[in-house]
Amino acid sequence: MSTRKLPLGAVSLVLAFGAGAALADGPNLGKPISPAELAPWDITIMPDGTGLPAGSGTPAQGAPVYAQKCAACHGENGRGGGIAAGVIGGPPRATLDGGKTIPNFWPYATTVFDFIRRAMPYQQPGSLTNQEVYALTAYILAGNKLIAENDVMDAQTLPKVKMPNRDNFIIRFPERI
Amino acid sequence: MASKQSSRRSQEPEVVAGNGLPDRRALLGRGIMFAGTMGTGLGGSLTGAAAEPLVDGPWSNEVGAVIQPYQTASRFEKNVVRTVDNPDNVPRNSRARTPHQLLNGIITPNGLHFTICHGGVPDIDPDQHRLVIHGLVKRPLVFTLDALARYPMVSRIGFVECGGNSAPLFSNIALQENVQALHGLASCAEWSGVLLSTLLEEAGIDPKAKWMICEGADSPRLHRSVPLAKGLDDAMVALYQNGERIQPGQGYPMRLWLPGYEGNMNVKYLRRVMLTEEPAMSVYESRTYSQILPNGKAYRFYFLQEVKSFISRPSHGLALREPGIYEISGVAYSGTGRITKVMVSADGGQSWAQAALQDPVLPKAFTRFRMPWRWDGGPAILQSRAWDEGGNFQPTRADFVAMRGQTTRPPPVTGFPSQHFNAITSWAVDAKGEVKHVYA
Amino acid sequence: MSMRKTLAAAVLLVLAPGMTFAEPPGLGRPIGEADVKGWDITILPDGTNLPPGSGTPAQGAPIYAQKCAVCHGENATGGRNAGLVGNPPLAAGGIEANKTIANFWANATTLFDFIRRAMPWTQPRTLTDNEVYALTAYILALNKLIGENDVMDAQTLPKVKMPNRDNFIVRFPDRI
Amino acid sequence: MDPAGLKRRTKLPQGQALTLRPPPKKRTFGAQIIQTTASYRLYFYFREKIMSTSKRRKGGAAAPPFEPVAGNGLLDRRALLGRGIVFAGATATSFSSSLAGAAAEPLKDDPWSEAAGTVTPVLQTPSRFEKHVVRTLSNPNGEPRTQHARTPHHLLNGTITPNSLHFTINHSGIPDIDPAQHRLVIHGMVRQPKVFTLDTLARYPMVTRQHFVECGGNSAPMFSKEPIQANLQALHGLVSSAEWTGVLLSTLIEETGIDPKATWLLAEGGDSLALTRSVPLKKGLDDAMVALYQNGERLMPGNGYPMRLLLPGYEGNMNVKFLRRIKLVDQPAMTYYEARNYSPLLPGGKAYKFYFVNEVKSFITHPSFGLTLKEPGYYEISGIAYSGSGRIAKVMVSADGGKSWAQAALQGPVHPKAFTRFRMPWRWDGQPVVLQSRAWDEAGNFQPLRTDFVAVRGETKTVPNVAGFPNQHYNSLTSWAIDSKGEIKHVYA
Repeated sequence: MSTRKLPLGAVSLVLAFGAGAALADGPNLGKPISPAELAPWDITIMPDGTGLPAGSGTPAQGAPVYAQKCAACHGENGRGGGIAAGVIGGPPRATLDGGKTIPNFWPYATTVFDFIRRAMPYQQPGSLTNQEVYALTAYILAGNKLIAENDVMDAQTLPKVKMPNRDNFIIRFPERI
Repeated sequence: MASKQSSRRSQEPEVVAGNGLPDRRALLGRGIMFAGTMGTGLGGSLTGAAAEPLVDGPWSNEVGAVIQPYQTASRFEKNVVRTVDNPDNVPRNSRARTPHQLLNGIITPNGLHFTICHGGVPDIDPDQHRLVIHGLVKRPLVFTLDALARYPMVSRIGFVECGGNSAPLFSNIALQENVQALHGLASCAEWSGVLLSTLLEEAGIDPKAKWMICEGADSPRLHRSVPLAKGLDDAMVALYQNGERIQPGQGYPMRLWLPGYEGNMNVKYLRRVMLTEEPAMSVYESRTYSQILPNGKAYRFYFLQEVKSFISRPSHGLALREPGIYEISGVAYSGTGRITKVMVSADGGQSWAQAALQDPVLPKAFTRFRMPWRWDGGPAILQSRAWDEGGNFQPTRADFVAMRGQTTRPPPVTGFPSQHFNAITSWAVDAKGEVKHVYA
Repeated sequence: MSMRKTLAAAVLLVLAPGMTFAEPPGLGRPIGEADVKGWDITILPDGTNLPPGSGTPAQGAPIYAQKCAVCHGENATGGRNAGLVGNPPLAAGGIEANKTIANFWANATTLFDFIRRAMPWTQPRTLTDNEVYALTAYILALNKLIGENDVMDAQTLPKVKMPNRDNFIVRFPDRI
Repeated sequence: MDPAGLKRRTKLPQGQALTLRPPPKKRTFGAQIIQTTASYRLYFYFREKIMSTSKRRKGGAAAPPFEPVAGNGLLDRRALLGRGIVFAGATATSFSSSLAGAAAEPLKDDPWSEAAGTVTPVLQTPSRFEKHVVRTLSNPNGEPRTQHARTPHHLLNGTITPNSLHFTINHSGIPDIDPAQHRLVIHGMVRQPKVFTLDTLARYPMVTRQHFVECGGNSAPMFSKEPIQANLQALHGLVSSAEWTGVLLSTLIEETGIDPKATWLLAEGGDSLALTRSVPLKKGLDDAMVALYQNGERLMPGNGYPMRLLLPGYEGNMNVKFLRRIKLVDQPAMTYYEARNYSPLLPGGKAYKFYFVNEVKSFITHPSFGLTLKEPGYYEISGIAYSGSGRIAKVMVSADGGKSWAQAALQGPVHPKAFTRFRMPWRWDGQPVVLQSRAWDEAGNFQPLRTDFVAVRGETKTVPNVAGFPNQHYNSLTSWAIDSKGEIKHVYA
């Protein structure tokens, strides 16, 4: 039962989406946290090397770590053939038929470190020490002839590695950056 | 990829459509109350035989089953499922595709929403989960789910589409696959949650900040760099999907939702947003979601899912049993905003008719288009082409391939030669009513 | 890749509710009314569609005992399921008064229709039309709405005057 | 007065809050009140898009003058208007942390971040942590009587009810219908009776609409003379909202031809009770639909698979499930359901018949009974409003049992005869309050206060069983009383 009466000149306030909304006088239920407490989650490595931890590694140190923890999926000597793609070698140019590799496509070497540390090995991500990640990074970069066999990868040297395909990108929608 | 076109005349397709598509004015009026016109023209099926006498089905003569707390589809619909490409959870990505050919309307039911996981589906305890906002902010903050539940929320219907959806159409030869295999990595739901800007502004944004590094709590800790501008626009920390809490495959207990942006950026299991001046160039934005061009260069930061449409019925795998009236139906959507027009052709693009759009037409959401079609039994090629309110429109496949390239040999249908394919899809109907996937 | 061009104001052709297509598919298969009989079991208040046959309260009693008492109780006074007799005054009961056949139902034909269509609950549509007439007569008689030896058939059933027939208000006349 | 000009002292709370997922066991939430000295400017960032129908109908009437800030902490609805300033430079001190001041504990990787997850299934189901989000059943063992499953509105958000949680009422269980054998026959006062199969209907032009379906008896526990202490699911669970897709009934009836003498249509289901309702032909030719899809997938068995009648805005029982037959007639059949059950009694002994319309109604989904508030501070009052007569025009919310009201924000787009989500920012100061919502629809109808409703429709003499149906078509207000410990009771106010 609802009584009918003069239709109200009510303006209903319609909540549109697509609008940023913050309530200065809002819930403010976010709890402050210090950088120190954040550290375990703050694992992003920036292209300029920001975030790279202490430690270092050489290709030679990386080889045994690779054999023990990576070869099962990525194949002997990083050549693939397992259930995952290879990490060393591959076609000279990346094409639509496949073959985006670290040497022929990845623009930054720091991404190799970041991804290995955060996501590898697949079943126990985050289980590698920083030393092991530097060593594996060095091993892969050397395997792809991007650094010399006895170069040492650390927080200073890794960002300086010049990846061949770095300047080969176009921003699709500049106005959206 | 939207190419600029100056002259309009050359592009506007011929409106009166051939091959059984009625003049669009036929769509406008309400059917005439033809109490009197039972002409043979509207004869029943070819056989014309009267229906046999009606008899009670067995289900009408017995008490039915008991209602369950969480109801599921009829056993006669058990084929309406997602196709999964990693059923044994082998250590690699796993994807589940939405069966568009079996669905209707614009809402994808939660059980059938597409899923891509890069480290399996995590089993996250919502009471332990935390969302941290830090970096170039005045005060780094941590939010619990209980806290977010008290914030002002918004609800919005919108699609999520993988940047690599429709990738099989980069194949140089049309793969004989159905619409689920070709376009199954896109779905549409009503998302409810807290606008990200609400939380960013509570943390206090440092004017130097230009990017947000958004990271998930899944095993690969998937992270993507998102322009801060998008964060302050319509980005949402989504908590509900079609009314209930988000499904595990869509990011339970919370995900980032960037209406109109490629799926991978809509980080699932969101646990961290770090404001920075520069993008992190994660493996996903520097390698995976960076599309190679024929000239050897590659796109970066594509972000936007551009205007796209495909016919879901009739389509490959749904044979037409007899000539007569059919409804051509499909979905159109654009990351730029609302769909303004969808044209349908039954003769491979020689002539077009404007389809009806089901209202309400919402921005950055699926829009259902419908076109009645009288199939005369002869061969036909069905195509749909969409325009959005930004003036963008779907390119023909030829124009698209000229700009973006294609493979030199047919890839596996579950492969991703490249991403951001939004050209026209064509279905060829033969005289027996079988539907093939073709390039036309 | 999407082409961007200046569009004349695109006519947004929107499927408004109620809009259908001028040329309907015409895919319904014709069927004779006779062939629908198997399903056409609805009895209208004026008796339309009442089948041939008849029944008396006396004929109904044994059928009730055998097929109905298990749920509705001895002599229809109620058991696991509701009773079918009783005539408490509605006004006294307020809004949750017990609506019985005698004090509430407007049409006796509804009783025949529901028994034939839905009873017994576990094997609907297993009673013969004569059995349904007999049960209808039995229940009407128990409620003193017809005489003990009245015969219920297609002619007499619609004429049964239910006490509460004129006690209803149409809530939204404009929607009828 | 624009919000920016509003200067007032507000308390800024900190700490845990109303939980999103109240598992069955009661969970209470601690509270600290932080007194802050700084005054605040109220600025909110929802960009308002005034697209309400009332404005369109009124030819662009100016927004009414600023609503008074309602009592008990309802924040000024204009707080939801306009986009405030990005306060990049806002003073940090004003955001003091919780009393304890303790920062969040140090973060560590959780177990799910350190191991690969589980397999992706072909058909997704919710997380195991959400297994309590289910429908409550009135007859779980399938005894020979009606079964009801009620929607858990207090655990949901937005306007769409997921298919698995859509309410269901089945009078003789759920029939297991083979779609290949199911038939829809349209006959009676037609030119040519016709039979349709699912394959043929799939080729008809279809429409898609978002509509609620509500049992005529939903909210029946509110007829009790004393407020029953039960949650929203128990009180208002027999209503849900979905996106329905199907063929307009008018398309099919026009194909069979309509005898001008026909004024009603009988709709009958394929269930064992062959449930039948009489429907005015005018509704059949308006927006009635033979629905085939529910939120994109085929109908759930409990909601009528393989096809059902959908009469937007009309009581659920008339939306005949498992639809197998439409007969055009010149009089209503007065079937058992319309003659007895869905014919609500009035106090004087008379009864309504042909009630049909589910009238304008709203209820607050959270905070609500069973969802305890852990501490004072900011909360969003949120709920659902809907009307069988069209779009919701306005929803008012009160936090002091109706003494003062403020207008809530409606989540756009607002559809006719469909759920509309309303939201109201609220600051609870920890004192006892009574929350209420009241809705208006575009036709000018509005929810009556309970006293007015009971005066016309009556109430029970004794407190009935919460699962019972003392009467139908209750659409008055629902009130939640929150005590100083944050416990929420159902009250009449």
